[in-house]
Amino acid sequence: MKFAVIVFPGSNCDRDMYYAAKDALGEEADMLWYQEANLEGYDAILIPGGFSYGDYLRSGAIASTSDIVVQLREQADKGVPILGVCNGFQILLESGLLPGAMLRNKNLKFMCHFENLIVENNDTLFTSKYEKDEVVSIPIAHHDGNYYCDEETLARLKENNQIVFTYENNPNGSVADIAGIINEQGNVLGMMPHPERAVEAILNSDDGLKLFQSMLENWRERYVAGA
Amino acid sequence: MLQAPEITPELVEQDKVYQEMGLTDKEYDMIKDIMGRRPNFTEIGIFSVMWSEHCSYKTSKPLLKKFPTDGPQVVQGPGEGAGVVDIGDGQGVVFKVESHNHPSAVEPYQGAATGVGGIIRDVFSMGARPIASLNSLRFGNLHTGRVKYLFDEVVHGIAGYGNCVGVPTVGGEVQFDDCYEGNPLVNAMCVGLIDTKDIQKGIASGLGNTIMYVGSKTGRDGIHGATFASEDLSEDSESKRSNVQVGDPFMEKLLIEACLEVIHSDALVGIQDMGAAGLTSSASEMASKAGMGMEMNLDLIPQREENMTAYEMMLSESQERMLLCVKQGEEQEIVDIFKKYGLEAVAVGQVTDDKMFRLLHKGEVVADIPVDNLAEDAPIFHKESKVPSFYEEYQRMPAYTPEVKDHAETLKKLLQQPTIASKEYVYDQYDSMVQANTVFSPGSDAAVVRVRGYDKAIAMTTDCNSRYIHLDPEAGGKIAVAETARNIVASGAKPLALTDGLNFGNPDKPENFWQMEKSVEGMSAASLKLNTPVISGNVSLYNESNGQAIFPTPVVGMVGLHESLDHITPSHFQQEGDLIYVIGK
Amino acid sequence: MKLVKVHITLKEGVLDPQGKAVQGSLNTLGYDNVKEVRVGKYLELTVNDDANIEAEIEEMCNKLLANPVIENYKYTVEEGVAQ
Amino acid sequence: MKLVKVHITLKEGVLDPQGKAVQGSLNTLGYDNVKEVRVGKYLELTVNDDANIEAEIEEMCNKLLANPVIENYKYTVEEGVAQ
Ligand SMILES: Nc1ncnc2c1ncn2[C@@H]1O[C@H](COP(=O)(O)OP(=O)(O)O)[C@@H](O)[C@H]1O
Repeated sequence: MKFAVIVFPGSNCDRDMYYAAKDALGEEADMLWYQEANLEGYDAILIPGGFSYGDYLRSGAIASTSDIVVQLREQADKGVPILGVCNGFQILLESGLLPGAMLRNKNLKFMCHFENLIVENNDTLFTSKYEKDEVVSIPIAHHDGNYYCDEETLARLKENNQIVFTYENNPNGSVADIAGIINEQGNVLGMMPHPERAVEAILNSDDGLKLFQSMLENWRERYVAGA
Repeated sequence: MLQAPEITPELVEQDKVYQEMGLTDKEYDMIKDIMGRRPNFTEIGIFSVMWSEHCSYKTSKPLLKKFPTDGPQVVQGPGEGAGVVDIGDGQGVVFKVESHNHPSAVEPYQGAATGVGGIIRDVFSMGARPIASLNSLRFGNLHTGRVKYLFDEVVHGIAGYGNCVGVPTVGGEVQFDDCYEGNPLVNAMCVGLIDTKDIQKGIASGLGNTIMYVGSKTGRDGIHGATFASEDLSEDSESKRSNVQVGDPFMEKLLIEACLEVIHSDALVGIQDMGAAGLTSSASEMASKAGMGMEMNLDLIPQREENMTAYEMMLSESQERMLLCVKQGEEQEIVDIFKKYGLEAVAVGQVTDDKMFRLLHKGEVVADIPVDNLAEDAPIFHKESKVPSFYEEYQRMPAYTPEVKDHAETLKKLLQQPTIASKEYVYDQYDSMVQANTVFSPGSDAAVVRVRGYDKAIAMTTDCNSRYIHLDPEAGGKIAVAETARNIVASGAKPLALTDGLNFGNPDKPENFWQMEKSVEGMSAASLKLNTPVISGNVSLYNESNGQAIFPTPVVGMVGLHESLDHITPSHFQQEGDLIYVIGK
Repeated sequence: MKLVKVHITLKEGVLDPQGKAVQGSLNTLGYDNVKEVRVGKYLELTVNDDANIEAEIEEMCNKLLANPVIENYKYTVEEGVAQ
Repeated sequence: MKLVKVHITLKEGVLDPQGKAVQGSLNTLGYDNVKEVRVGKYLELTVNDDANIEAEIEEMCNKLLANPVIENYKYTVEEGVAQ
């Protein structure tokens, strides 16, 4: 399986994401500079965390106006799995690939620590190796992780089972304790916590590894087994 | 703002303009001798920053000579942007501590943020990837709104900058004491990882080679920051508003990636960041170190504001700027690398062989100074030292053992002391895990960061109990070094070397100088014994407010090596029933 | 040269954690009469004269400056100082 | 009830990394006529009527709302909607 990691100016979890795919999962991965990237031919696209464009104006806003997002939309429409973590999630929100927006954490501070997440939906390309309602320990590291959407959108998210992860103890004020959501088609996942930082026991948790393994398994089922 | 052309060399002398810049009459006469004429306004400005304590270590150099700096593990001792120790496999760790006390007292967010930015630049300008940051903070007691504000904003600033550049902040310390009320301390340490074959130097060698400028444009920020850092804080510093520099961590992140790419280019000869005294110090030091001279055309300097004078450009402390020496004719290769990151590398001068530091502006020579006198041969002063009477008094006091009636109650009280209490409030705001190598985040004795791809890890910590040093600087200095070493060992690592941040009061007061002397002696003795040489450091003097000096605070930052990941040892109790041993007396 | 002043505010109904915190601090400082605070952004753009300026600003706001999910914007175009 | 509108802007000469990034992005999007962008804050305070309101706002700005070391502020007091 071949992963693309998109690198924006100011991305800083790009290498973490790359190593998660390449070393922890053991698959192929390329880091692609946003201006030169051609997303054609990749089996999955990872949008890493960090501070694209310094998080100036709004987190993810400036990155979401770059040309690569046009390609990203094409791939999303084609059903290619896309995972946006932290700033990657913010970029997906700002570009409209996922609904809602991020506000400042309710305590107005950056926070970085492990949180318990509940797997609300394990019937996705990204979570099939988790149990439903499984509690996993994954670190968060963000300033603007207070997920907001209007009631209508929230109702839709619930109805379509688009809420994939919630916080056991909501740290940031997110609506409905939301930590991660998926699009209606089920191939674009955005989440604030960092699974790529929890892929080896030495990093104090490997609960995030199953997310990447789910992606791999689903890809194999679809393309390798079927072929 | 002072305008260079209006103040003639005669006026500089007559009105003793140099005094406002922090130079003494004696120093002015020395400068006049060196120049063989009266220096003009720009020149005297350049001398004033280069001869400030911050750049020249003019009073501390004799003391720093006492530190042991050698050892088989030392690849690069003091003298470059940061020191380097060997960790096997052709790799080294690069580290240094830097103070940003005065800027943080005036504008705590930006002061702390730019402090972090500065030390990170020191590390990546060596060619190393920054892999961890630590910080050592001192504030007054949390009774006043001002202290709370300083504390909150300093932490915010460190977080705001460090999190954005993507270097995990993995440890540090915070102490609260009345002596820091008007003069908080903000020391930042950065640790980098390098393939030792890639080590870069801040030199401008090779006649005719090109000097290139990269990074943020030059504005009027921080003008005279370096000399300002070498003066007592007085009531009116808050109105010296032009001193405030604003950091741009996004720009720094781009610089890190671009510079770490540029070091692999054969076109690069030398690279240095523009720290305190910006363009002046980086340029003159690069030339002096190489035994060469340099000529720069200031018209070519990228400028953020209009009508900047030569004086302003040379003294500006705008952040996120780097100076490169590049082989003549190969400039385009460098330009192209930076371009990818949206950065402009601009040729601004060349290396000469006359050992002069020559600046042109609008077709005129605005400065022409023997470069060694600015850098390698800046003057050194031997200060008077005197045992303070309070020290003798302390020594005469009988030993005192507090009586504890209720141990549980006393323990609770101790734990409520802000200095002892959990610092989670602080470190939760730092991204301690980015780069996905952090094994022990803040909350342990020493932070541990593994080296990806190898069976080894790096341990690091900062410590200094300034009360001990106040009571007995020599013993306190030893204790500070020993504490860091204990923290490293407790994590399962072998101590390798240390960096120090010497924060003291005004060295012109013999009692203060004595404290410096004795602490350094104590630290040296301990480093020698523990085989942890001093490979880098920083000096911050004049930490006083309203005439009252802080406790002497020589912060020690130490780095150690876990020769195997199996050696990594956590500091908390693991399992019920495990035995507890006490080691030592 | 024109000076464009853009005000970006959170939509009504969107929680404003920053505003809340500022209000809390002001109340703590003794300003009990402050009943609500909303924090927004204020941008000043220096823009070359252009026939379409209003339409362009409108576009910039929609594409980048404001996030329509949570924010409203307003702007004015004034005669700027020639540079 | 009064509506106080506070504008907080960076002092002249102070680097505005945010403004620079926004300008860069607008230029990349094709709005080449945008020559400079400065980003500031805009606050709306709903305040109970009070004789001293101007003096109080002045104080709040100095103490909390603006950072006088690097920022300037301006405000207007308007008749607010009774709540
Ligand atoms: N300013 C800070 N930044 C990051 N971590 C900090 C800071 N202050 C304290 N810590 C962390 O909190 C823990 C406790 O610190 P400290 O009280 O100094 O411990 P000790 O006395 O054991 O050295 C350590 O892991 C330390 O790294």
